[in-house]
Amino acid sequence: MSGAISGYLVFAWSGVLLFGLGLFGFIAHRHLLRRLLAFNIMGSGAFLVLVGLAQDGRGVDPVPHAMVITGIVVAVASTALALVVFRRWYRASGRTDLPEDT
Amino acid sequence: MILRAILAGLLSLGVIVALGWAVLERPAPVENLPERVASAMPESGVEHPITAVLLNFRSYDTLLEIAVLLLAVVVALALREAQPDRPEQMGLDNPLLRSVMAWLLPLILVVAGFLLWAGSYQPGGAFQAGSVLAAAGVLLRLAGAHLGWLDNAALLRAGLALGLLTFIGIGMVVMLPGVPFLTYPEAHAGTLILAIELTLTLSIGLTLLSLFRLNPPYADDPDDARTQGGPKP
Amino acid sequence: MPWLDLFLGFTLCVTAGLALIARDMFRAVIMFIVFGLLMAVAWVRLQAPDIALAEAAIGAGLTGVLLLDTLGYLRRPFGSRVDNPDDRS
Amino acid sequence: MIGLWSVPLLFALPLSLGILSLLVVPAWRPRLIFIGLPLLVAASLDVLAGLATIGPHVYRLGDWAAPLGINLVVDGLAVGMILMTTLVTSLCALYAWVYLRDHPTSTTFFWPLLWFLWAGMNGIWLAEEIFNLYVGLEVMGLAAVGMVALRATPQALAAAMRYLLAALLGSLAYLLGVALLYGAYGTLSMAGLQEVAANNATTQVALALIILGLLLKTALFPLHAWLPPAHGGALTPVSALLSALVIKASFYILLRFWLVLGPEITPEFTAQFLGVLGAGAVFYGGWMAWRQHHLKQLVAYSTVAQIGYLFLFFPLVTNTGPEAQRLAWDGTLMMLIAHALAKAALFLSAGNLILAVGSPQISHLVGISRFRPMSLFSFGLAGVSLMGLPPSGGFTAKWLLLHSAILSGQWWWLIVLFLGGLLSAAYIFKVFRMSFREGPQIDRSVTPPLTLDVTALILASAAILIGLTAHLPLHWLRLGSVFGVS
Amino acid sequence: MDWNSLILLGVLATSLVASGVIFLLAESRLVLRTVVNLTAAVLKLVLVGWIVWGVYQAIEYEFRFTIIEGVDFILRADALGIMFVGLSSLLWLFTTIYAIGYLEKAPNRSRFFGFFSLCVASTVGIALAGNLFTFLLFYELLTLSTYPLVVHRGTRESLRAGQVYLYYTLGGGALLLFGVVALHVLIGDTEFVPGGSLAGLDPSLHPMLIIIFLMMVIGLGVKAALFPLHAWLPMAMVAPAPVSALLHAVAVVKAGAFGIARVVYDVYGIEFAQSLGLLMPLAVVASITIIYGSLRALAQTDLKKRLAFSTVSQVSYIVLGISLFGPIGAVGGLMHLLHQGLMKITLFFCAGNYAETLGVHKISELDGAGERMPATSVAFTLGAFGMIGIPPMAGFISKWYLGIGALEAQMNWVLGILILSSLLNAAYFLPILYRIWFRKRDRMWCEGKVLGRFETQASLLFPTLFTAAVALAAGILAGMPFSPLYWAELIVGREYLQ
Amino acid sequence: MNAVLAPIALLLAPGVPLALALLWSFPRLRPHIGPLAPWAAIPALLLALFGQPGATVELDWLLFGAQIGMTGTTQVFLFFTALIWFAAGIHGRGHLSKDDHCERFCVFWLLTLAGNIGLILALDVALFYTSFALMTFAAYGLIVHDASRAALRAGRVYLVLAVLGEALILTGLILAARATGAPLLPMLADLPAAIAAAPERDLIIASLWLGFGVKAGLPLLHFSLPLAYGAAPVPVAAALAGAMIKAGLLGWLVTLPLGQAGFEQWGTIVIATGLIAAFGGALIGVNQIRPRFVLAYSSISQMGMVSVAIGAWLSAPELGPLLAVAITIFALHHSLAKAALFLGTEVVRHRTRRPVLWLWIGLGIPALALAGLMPSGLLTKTTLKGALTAGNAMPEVWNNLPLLLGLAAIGTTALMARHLWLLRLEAGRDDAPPAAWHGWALITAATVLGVFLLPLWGITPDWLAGVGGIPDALWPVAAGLLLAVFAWRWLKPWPIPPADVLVLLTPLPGLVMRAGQAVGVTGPAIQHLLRHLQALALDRYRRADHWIGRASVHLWRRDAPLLFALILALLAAYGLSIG
Repeated sequence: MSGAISGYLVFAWSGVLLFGLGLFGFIAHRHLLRRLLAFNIMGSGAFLVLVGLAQDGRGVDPVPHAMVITGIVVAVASTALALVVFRRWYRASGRTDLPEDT
Repeated sequence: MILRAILAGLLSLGVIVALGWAVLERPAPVENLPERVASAMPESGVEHPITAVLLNFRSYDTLLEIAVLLLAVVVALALREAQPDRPEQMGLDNPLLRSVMAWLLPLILVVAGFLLWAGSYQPGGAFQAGSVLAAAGVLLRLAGAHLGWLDNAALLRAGLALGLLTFIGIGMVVMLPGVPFLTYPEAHAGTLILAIELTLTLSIGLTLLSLFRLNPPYADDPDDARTQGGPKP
Repeated sequence: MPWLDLFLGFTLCVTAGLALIARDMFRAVIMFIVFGLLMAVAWVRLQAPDIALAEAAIGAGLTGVLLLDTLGYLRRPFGSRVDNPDDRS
Repeated sequence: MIGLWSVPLLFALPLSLGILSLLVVPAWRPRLIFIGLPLLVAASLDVLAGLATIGPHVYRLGDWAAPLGINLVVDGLAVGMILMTTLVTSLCALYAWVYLRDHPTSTTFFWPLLWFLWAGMNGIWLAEEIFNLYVGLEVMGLAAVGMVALRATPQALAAAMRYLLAALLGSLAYLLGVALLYGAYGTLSMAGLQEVAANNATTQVALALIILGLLLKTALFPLHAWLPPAHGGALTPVSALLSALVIKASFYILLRFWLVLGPEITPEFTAQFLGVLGAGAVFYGGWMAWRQHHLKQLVAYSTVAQIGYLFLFFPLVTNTGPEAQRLAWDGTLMMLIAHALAKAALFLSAGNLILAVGSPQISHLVGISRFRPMSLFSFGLAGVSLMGLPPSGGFTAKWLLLHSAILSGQWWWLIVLFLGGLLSAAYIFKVFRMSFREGPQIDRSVTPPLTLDVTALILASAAILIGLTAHLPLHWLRLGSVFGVS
Repeated sequence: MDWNSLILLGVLATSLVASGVIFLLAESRLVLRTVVNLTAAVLKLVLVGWIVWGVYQAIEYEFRFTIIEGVDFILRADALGIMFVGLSSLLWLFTTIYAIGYLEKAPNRSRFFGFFSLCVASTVGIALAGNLFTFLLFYELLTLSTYPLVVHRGTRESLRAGQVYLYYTLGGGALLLFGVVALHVLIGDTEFVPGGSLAGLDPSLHPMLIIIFLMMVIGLGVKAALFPLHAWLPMAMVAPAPVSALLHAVAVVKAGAFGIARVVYDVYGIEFAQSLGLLMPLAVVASITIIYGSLRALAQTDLKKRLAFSTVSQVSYIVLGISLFGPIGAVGGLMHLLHQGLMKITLFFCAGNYAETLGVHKISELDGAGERMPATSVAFTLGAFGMIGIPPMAGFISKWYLGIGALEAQMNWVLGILILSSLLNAAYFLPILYRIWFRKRDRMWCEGKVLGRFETQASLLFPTLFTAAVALAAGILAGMPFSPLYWAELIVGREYLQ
Repeated sequence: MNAVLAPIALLLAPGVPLALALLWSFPRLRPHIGPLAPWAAIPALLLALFGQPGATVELDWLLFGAQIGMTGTTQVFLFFTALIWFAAGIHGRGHLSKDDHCERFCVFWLLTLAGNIGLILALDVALFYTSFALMTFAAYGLIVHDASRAALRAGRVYLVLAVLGEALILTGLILAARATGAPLLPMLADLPAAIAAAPERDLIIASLWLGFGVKAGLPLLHFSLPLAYGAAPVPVAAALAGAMIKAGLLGWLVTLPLGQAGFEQWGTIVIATGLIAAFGGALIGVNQIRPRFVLAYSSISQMGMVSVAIGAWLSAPELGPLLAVAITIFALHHSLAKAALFLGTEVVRHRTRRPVLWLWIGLGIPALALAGLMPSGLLTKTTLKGALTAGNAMPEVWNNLPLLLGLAAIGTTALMARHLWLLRLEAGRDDAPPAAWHGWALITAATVLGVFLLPLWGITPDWLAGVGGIPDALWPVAAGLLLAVFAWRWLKPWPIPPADVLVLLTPLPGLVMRAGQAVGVTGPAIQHLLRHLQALALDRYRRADHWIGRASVHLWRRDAPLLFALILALLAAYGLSIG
């Protein structure tokens, strides 16, 4: 196996770990901003897995690249949306977490 | 809380293990999509494969993706109207930043244009350019610059809508000869894609900027909120 | 150069972890921006410069700015709350 | 070529209208439905005509073949869902047109969100591609979140936030599953996957992730916590849309996955496990619904319960005979459609009742039957379908599921269906009981506009009628699926 | 689709359409509502009369369409079904008239009459159902349409009764559903065929068939108020009198009994059911119910409650007749379907008249009612005699056939049950009659309403008298063509000759 | 009477009273029906006098298809029944027109009459039973007519027994009908043969014997009679004692397997009970203190004698023809005489200026007739005796039957003497309707002359034997009179209440009653105690019912879904395990 190829796989593995870390954060935290951070980290993990796995053994693949770009845009849109809702929520209730979570 | 953390830890550990297992056991793929992309590249109208995938082969995904972005803005608009803020008062109003901005802004615009233009044959494209544009907007805002035309709701919304409308419109117009949606004729594919990218860049930039701008400002006082609140029925 | 990749992957994980466990929200967001930049590097390593650009501009940049802005919002002196204030955060 | 225009119109038109409604002044936003609805109805019918004339087919967007480009699948299932969506959404839109008049202008943002939601749903129904499904899910999900947040009350915002988090987590899990599948098989097309997918660890894990993600989005017990506040707290037409259609989308994707990968790959254990979760949903949701004091919360928990029925599909089609499988398929789809119609009707009529008494409390409905018989009648008709009593779509569905359960020898699902029906009866009749009660008379009850009642009634009647004429829709729905030949 | 199938739909539609129209009418449209009600009822009666004549001449009436593959919606008029239709449409007319008078100033009449018509529509549907599926459809519809009637008064008590009613009927309905589905799994669409369609099945399936039979009979037994499943019926007494009349005489309990008849005769076939050993237990349950109901009735002090337990007892005569293996018992059971309906509706009308005119609900308050309301009391007397089985009332005819049928079926003990039941019936009815006729009035009656020239409102009195007269005539003129006896014999002739 | 008239007459006989009763439903006609009521029996009377036996009318539409007609025997029954009703009606015109409840009385009268005539004319089981029931239940209305406490009690006892009797009869008839060839359209004529062949024949006979025995005053079932006769208005009592009691007899005659071999045991039982009734009735009767009770026990006693004849018929089928004649004559004789006696009890109370002697002669005639000294009595006794001794057909044990009957006749004489004595005490007490004596006179005349009409119905008794029987008839009368004359001074009546057995049947109240009487507590206190006990029992029953109701509702209300689910699970699991 050439270094580049295993490099792809390394990133896939990192993606797996990132996803796991993000998941942990997503569940363990109650602060909504942290959860959003965690969500973004999870997303990054998923993108890494997508590209890393796809390219491992096959070389550069533009399709997952396009998918990841789409994914990033979707993620930022979601994050932005979440922040909008969050800020409105915070303004309304003064809380940074969700009421049922305590 | 502890319990929750333990649970979360166990769960993520499980997911990691499962994923690791899946990665290890993964079979060798049968389908070779890059090859298909490569062979279809000549018909795509662009030279950069990623742009081809994004705006030709899988342009439908991109179309929906723009919709997602737009959606976020719609929600932000809706919420702002539902919980009216006073006009923004934001900005550090820092003279240094302003003067830096005066330098930086043309540069950013140039970069954005380059990214857009470059997108057809090398890395870059509408998203990158759009986000650079948005970054400029954000900086301006942080600098306390008042972008008057952004307060013109109709104009702003037109700008927001432009990209997606153009996208759909072109997708529809090309159907006239009796081909499916989004089938660009080979001869004009490049031009059409560029047109789409151009409008998309603008829209994406505006969208991202709007997302930033539509958040509640740092400070507002109740009086203002009452008197200057959005159009209540 | 798998070692570089490995290191990069490791750093990614560490920054992500720091972003997640940082006690201070501000630090967490900063770590996240750093994470985003590292991700951009990783994308370059994955021969995906387009994504790298997008990640840097959107993932790290815009998201980071949005988060920071929100963070500032959380720290502002409150003018008013729509509902009764609840001091827990 | 039939459907050449109508298929893309199904998502392009709502998208365009969504944008247009952003551009026009708030007062004009609702009026776009009078352009949109006829066109979309026409497009849906044209798609149906296409299905009828040329059978199940594939629409190649951009004229690119499957693994490279994105294809849309026009088979019985998709067309069925499209028609259901068109019907329900049209009526909800009409309802909202009247309902939102008395609401603040901010709620006119309902309209762009509605169009985006519609586009997202139609996109999902037509999608043949697993990544495309992801994007579709996001469009639909974010639009739905926006709709929930529309009220901008703290409760609504919290519900929206919770919903958003669940939706995002679900999407990510799904996306990761997609990533694994693409990594393993190099294709995103379902048809392609069907050819190459094999039973191995990667597929299993990917499927597990996808299923988990979709379960979260479908709000299957015990992942349902986000649903009741979101569906119960939203504006009435929003609740109707969300409960009737939106959660169906993720189930639909599961169904599609099962069609592609399921029969060979889904292990018996998973199938039974999903069934057990479904049973749990039926019991827990029913029980919780019965305990609610708010009318719309009750209806929302009813959704939690009814979702459970859909998941009986999996145990009933796994390792059972072809006849049992066909019946399970028919029953599940019937349940899906009947629930969509009935639940929309239920939410709309609940909204009418709330409007009439001016309070969401069930206990304030005392004696309302005297004043709002029609709202109550729609509520009752829809309730009939939910309870699975004849003659209604719910009944036909239950009949088919029972048939399948007996044929496959899994008698324990009978108990689920049995108690589920009784629990539904318990909570539906809880409302009725109150409305029949002759207490201290309410001296005034607001009379909602007729349109509100009529739309609810049409939906409720549709839920009943679909049961009586079930063989037609079921026949169409089988087209293009593995059961199409029977 | 020819006229013969359309007329079936017409019979169903008359009350369905009436129901829809009435729902839409405003509460204040009294005249229009009455006109719609009566027109529909009369129209239905005419159509039913037409069909009766046709069925008599062995014309086939059938309407069907497919619901789901392998499951059809079938309406068919056969002798058994049309008998039930005839009963319900006739009594519907009278109950409607009665109810119009009874609820003259009550609230929620639109709702009431709407569900009332719906209830009749479902009864007619049950009667005309050509297969188990269609039967089930209307059977459940009946549950739904009667619930609002039961809770009509909206008091705590009636709501509670409604709840119990629902628990029972929905539970039973679900069991029935399972039975029907299981049967479907075995043999597909189960059309009602004289002589049944299961006899040819493989013997290894017989235990399964027994279980299915149990499920269906438990399901149907809830409505038919068979012994352990009867408790809802007396509770449902809180409903207004016309509703009780309808529940007890026409709709609910009859639907159950009729369903059992269908299952035994047209699904299993009497001979096959006998060979499976199903009839004997059914007869035992019916007998227990007969005695139990009577014993409970004896203890009731409330007039309507006593009548309710009497229904528990009397409806089981029908089931008993069905479970007697032999044509004569069958005739007796089927005939009692009509007889009990006529007699019991008379009794409930009378109870309603007493309650409405004199404000009397307790038996102990009836002293001297005969002098104040002679016509009502005569009707009550006729009904009560019929229940006891004193000739020449209709009840005697049933009892005679049941007795002979029991002997023919070698079940002599049934005769003992019949006699014992008669005695118990006498024990709880005769004291009432005694009070009505021979005791002096010892209290002031709260005379609630302004009355016309009769002892009570004409719309309350005449239906009562008419049903009483019909119940009497059904006994005296049993030998006439188109009498219940005649029709029951026609049915049995057609069922047994298969 | 020709073929056209006969069916019409047959229909009119029960039809006229029934039609009048129906017309009563029209309030406007009611005042006119009362006066007509006594005459409602006339068609039947005319039919009995001029009709020919054998004519039948089929009424397909009625019940399962009824048939009415006359036989020789039933014609005699019809005659005296109609006559008694007619006479009683005339006697009771006051009740029928002036009473408080005269309208009610009128309709019950007509219905009872219709039932009585109907059951005589019925040829098929259903109509017979229907008419019987009609008569039975309508008569209740007559008995409790004056709504006094005694009348109500009598009515209650009567009703309970009547219901039991009806139930027994129904049992017997259904069982018997099933044994005939046409169980759904059984004819009375087919019953005896069918019963003889039926497997449950003993059950059938027992049911029918006891069932009709309620009417016919069978020992231990008789106690409603004295109460009813005592409490009912006099014309009603006359009809009850004269006509309706014979309905029970007719029931025996038409349903029991008379003339079929193989019923010796039954014969023995019937004879034995008959004798018990004959003697017991006399013994209890002479202790009564009211004339009507005396007459009632006399009826029981007399019916006992008829029972002996029936029993003999069962024991010795070959005596059938002779016994049939004897029983018919007996029935005719006894009913007319008894009716006359009952009507007399009221006539005698009249404060009247008529010659007392004539009145007492008139009162004595039926008494003498019963004692056996008038033509009818003589004929009855001799015919019966002749029949019983004919050809030594009777079993050995019963050789002394004539003697026993003679001894019973002593009792009859004593009863009559007691009756007249008691009557004397009541004479001229109060007012009565002026026309009442017409009916009495008519029936008294019929008592004397009725027997001579027998040839009209084809019964030609042995008149000479009757004359020859005078010596035989004399000694019991003489003995009875002697007994009466000597005994009445020192014989202090035992306090046997009229409803003797009823008191014994319910031991606890009976004991309480006795105890009460012993310590001097009577009447209201005991009544109160009894009420209390009854209320207590009822309360217990109701409470038990309440708990059962609650338990069942509770069980099913709370857990109905689970229970149903359990049933379902069990059935489904079992079903799938085997299938």
